[in-house]
Amino acid sequence: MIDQLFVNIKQGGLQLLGGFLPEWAVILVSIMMSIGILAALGPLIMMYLTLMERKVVGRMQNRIGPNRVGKFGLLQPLADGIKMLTKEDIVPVNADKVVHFLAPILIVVPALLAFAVIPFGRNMTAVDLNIGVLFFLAVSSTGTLAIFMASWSSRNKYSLLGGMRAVAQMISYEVPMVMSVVPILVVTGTMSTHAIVEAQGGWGGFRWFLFTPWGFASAIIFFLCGVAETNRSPFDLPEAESEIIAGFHTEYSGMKFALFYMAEFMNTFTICALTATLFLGGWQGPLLPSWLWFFLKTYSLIFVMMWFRGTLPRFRVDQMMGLAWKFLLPFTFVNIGVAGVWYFAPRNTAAVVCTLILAVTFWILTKLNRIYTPEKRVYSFGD
Amino acid sequence: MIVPLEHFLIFGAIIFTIGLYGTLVRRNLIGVLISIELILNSVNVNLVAFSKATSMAPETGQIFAVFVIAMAAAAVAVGLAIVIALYRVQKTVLADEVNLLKW
Amino acid sequence: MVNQIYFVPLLPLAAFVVNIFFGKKLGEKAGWISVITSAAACLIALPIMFGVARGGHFHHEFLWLTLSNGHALEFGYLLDPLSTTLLFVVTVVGTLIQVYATGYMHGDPKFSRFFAYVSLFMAAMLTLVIANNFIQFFVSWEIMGLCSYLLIGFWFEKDSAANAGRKAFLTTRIGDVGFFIGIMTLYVASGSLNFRDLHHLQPHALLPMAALFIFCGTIGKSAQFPLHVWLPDAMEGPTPVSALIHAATMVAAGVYLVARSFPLFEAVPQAMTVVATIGTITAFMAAFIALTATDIKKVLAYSTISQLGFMVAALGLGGLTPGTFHLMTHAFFKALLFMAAGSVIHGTGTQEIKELGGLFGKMKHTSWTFLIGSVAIAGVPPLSGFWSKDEILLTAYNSSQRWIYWVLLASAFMTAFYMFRLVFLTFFGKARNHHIHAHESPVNMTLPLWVLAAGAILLGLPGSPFFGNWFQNFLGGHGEHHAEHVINWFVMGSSVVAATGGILLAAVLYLWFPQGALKMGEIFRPLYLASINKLWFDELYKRIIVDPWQATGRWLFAFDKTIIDGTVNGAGWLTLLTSRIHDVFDKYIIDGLVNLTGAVVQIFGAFTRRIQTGLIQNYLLIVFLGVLVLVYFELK
Amino acid sequence: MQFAIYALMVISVVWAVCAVTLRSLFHSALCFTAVLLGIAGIFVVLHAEFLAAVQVLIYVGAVMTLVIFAVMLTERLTDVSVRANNQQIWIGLLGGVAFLTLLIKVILVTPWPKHPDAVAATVMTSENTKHIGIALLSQYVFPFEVLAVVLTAVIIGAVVIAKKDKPA
Repeated sequence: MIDQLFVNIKQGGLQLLGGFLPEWAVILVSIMMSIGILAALGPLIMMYLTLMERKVVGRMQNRIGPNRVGKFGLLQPLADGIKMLTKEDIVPVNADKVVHFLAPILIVVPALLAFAVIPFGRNMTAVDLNIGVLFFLAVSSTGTLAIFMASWSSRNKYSLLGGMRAVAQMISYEVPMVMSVVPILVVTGTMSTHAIVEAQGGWGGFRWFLFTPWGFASAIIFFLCGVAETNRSPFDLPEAESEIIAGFHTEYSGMKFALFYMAEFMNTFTICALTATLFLGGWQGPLLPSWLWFFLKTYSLIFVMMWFRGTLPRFRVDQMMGLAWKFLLPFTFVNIGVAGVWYFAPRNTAAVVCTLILAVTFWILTKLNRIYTPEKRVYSFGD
Repeated sequence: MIVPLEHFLIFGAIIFTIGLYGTLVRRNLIGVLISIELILNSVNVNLVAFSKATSMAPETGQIFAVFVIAMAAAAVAVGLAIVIALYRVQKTVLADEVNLLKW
Repeated sequence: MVNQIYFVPLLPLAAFVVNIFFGKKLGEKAGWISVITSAAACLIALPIMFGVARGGHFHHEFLWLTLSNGHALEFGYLLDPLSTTLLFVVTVVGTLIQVYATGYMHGDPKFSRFFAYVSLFMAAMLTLVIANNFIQFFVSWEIMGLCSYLLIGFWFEKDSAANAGRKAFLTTRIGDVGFFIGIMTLYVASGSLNFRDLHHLQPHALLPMAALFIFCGTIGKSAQFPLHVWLPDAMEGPTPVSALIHAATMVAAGVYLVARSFPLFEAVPQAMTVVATIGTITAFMAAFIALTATDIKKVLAYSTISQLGFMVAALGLGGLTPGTFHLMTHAFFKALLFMAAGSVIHGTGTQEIKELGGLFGKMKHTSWTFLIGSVAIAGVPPLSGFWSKDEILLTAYNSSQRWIYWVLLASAFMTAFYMFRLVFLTFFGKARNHHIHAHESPVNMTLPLWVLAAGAILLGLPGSPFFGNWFQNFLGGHGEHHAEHVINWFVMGSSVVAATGGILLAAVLYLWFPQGALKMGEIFRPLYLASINKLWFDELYKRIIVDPWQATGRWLFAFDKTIIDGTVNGAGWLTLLTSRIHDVFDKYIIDGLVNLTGAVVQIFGAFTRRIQTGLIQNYLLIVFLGVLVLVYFELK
Repeated sequence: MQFAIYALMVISVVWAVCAVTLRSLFHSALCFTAVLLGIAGIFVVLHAEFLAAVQVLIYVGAVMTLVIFAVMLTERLTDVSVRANNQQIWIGLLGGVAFLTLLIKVILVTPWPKHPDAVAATVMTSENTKHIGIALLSQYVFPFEVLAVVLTAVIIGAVVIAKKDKPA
């Protein structure tokens, strides 16, 4: 009952309308409902993620975090929103006006679109595309363009550098990301997120792909690439305050800046949600209603991301690139092969063999990727 | 289908011609590349439209389209590499400033 | 789950890949990778072997590719008693030999590459063993040939090694071509290449041809009579290779081929006769040559050839079981002998019998194991060699061609003789060369020796009457022999006599009266010469194959030099003469014309070259307009 | 439905025109991206979701990013002085129009095979992607492999061409 709460509400509403509306209108309304819900969900999630992040990081840095506005600072996001809205919107003089204006809008769109294929709970996928995962990847890959527009249009060296970095990084990490999803497609034989979640049901959560050798590997790789895709630390080179002021959104202020921020947080959410969907069995889980399970898993993953931010220092560019191309990519390739083995060989054999192959690959790759250490720097006045 | 095949073909033809025009006229080599991509896309539209409209296996045309897309990506990769090399050597990316091969 | 048999060849393959790519990084660890993989293969194979031993009979095919004529080529495996026996031999012996090799090759600069090759070989051999059709068989057969070539020529810095490798490769190639023709013929004749379809063959005119050509493969691979010359030279390779490839497994593959396609041979009696004859000749001839060889490994090589001859002869006489049985036992004791010999070479640094002697005190393990191996091969009961050889002799005795029995008996006698000649000269007496300070080999070399020695002692028993001829019944689903289940005391006695006689003679000549050997050499001088010169086979081949080519070459050279060159020079002289005349003509008339043309061309070119703008889009535009015009006129 | 298709077509054409006419390369690249998205939409309408996704993923995600990268690398930021088109513009335009008319004429006169697309509509369902996959690995496996080889060659070639040759 609780489980299907929202679904039933929607259905009920539609039946109610069905009484006195023509059929196409009902369909229209249902579509509108889904879209509206998602569109409302995005900003909401974003607002409270900001709060969560500030709290969590605060705790990690032995602070308390916002606690003035409202109880536990629950109204803090609202205050921030109002502040953002009321701020002056500055556009550089010789910026490319149109593009400069379009960029923040275009960066939110893919982030919102990605919500469409996420199964929030049993029967709670907005659109159950039969190419859901591919759709997600495709949409999230378009985000780079918006960043490009932003960095290029605001004629500013730092923005341009940030944009370059961002795009290089996103392109590089997209490849292993896509490749790390392939094993699941190989094993489940479908790309619809809904079906993938269904495939992980039962056995009190032990059918999660996280608990298979290949699944474990891809889960980690996928999550890492996700962190990189969303430009969060330790992969936040594109917006490294200390190196290039704030990267591609240096020249933005007020609501436009807020939009970038929003996009970033929504991406964070979607990435974690998809990780939960693909590897942690999505909304599968005992006792609690499905959507609750889903949000539990997602938010714990988000917490991990924030944990990263609180813990890890930033990568150097060459390290970042090296990780993507020299380690993750070959590993994912091997992983796909392993998934093939898993699919064909009998379980007990496969488990052993897969683990073996992956371990060996890991070992070899770690041996091959020697850490590059720059020669000792000489400071003209330093010594 | 709802829209007759011809309209898709005409659409493809228009895109094709625009691409052709760009290929002939743009000075900037990257612009030329973009135009070529346009041409390839028009081809894709035709392929998919045919595969939908004719009675053969529907995925055939789409597979061709996939191949076309892959080859397009390859073409762009090499083309851009050439453009950048050119830029490094001759400090220009304008097609009509690169005429070392004339008499 | 029997399908995991596929991992058996795949694991060594993985080892090969790892070693070939990361060998340099791994260094001496590479050896253990190979060892572990083949050991794992052995473990995976074991339950399946038990399954087969309990009477199971597994096979599985998957489509490899579909031929244009609709026929399908399948890959897969066929696990019946025969292939299982081979599987057992190859995995066990292979693993042991690799363990041994980690000691033997220690410190070799190309260590990892060696093990890469060995692993590749193991993979190929195992694929061949479980193969269920001729194509798969042939493919892995060729890969084995390649590995053999690479490993014989492993120390290719030595010319002799390189040449030996080339010789082996080319010689076996002759046989392989025959084999392939045979496969084709068989395909034409029976329309299927699957082994299981051989059991219900329709008679066909081409079958004899197919059988004979397929037998060519055996002749080449397991060094039968006309093509046996490569095996002795193959001893240039490292000793583990000689033990693994050129004694235990690869050369046995030829025998396995005949056994595998046995129904085919049964279908054509004349082919059987050929097989039997060739085998017998080989057995006798090789044994005869081995009598006087003075290089440990050469002796062992010739004895290998002779034993293979035994097996082939047995198969030729319709004795599938004896052949296979002898194959198994031989694999064990011959590998043992080779490895012991290798250990001797390792410990003393030489392989010339003349320089060795009196090693018994210095190398305990090696000497004992070598002795055990020799007793086994000589055929002294109750060691393994006795039972299998006795089976073969029995088949020969019961067969229609009784003479084969006597020839084989003689070769058995010679076998015993030369083996013990080797033993006495190497291990007994006193050291002949005092610069050699022999020392025992490390444990990872001696341990496999003892394991194999145990095998050489015990493996005969399952085939012995004590165990009710368990092995024969295990293999004998083919029903072509029932006679030998009753013990034939005459044959058994004769073989024992031959063995002991040989040993005694050797003892007399080389242990008690060391001068006796020389005297024998004096008395039977022609025979001695014949044997010491390997029956002049190499010379013969040189005479009938190599020399004619060279002669032709020389003749052609002479022809070239005198006639062709003469013509050329004459032509040249004429040309000079004519050119004098031409010169004048040229200068004034031709050049004038040419220059005129050039001038004209220049004038026109000055205009036309304007077309060549060098602007790519220009060209494109022109092409496009051309197309446009063409299309237009096409449609109009 | 119908309306959507025509709208997509018109928009795509408009953007395409922009893509080849705009002066600033960056803008034309963006316009071309818009065209790509429009065509992806048309694919969706034609029940080729997989193709649409691939189009977006590869073209918009990778190819266009590369192009824009190249634009940034090669174009000086303030770039209004240089002419965008070469001298052939008029003849090119005329030729193009002529060619277009020719094509359209051909398309209209050709009798295309008509058939009840109920078949197509039924087959073109969620199984579509699976069909593509199967066909790709069974019927078209050879072109597929060749493509793989070609792509590898292209990667290597691109790297070799574009990398700075070391000062020997």
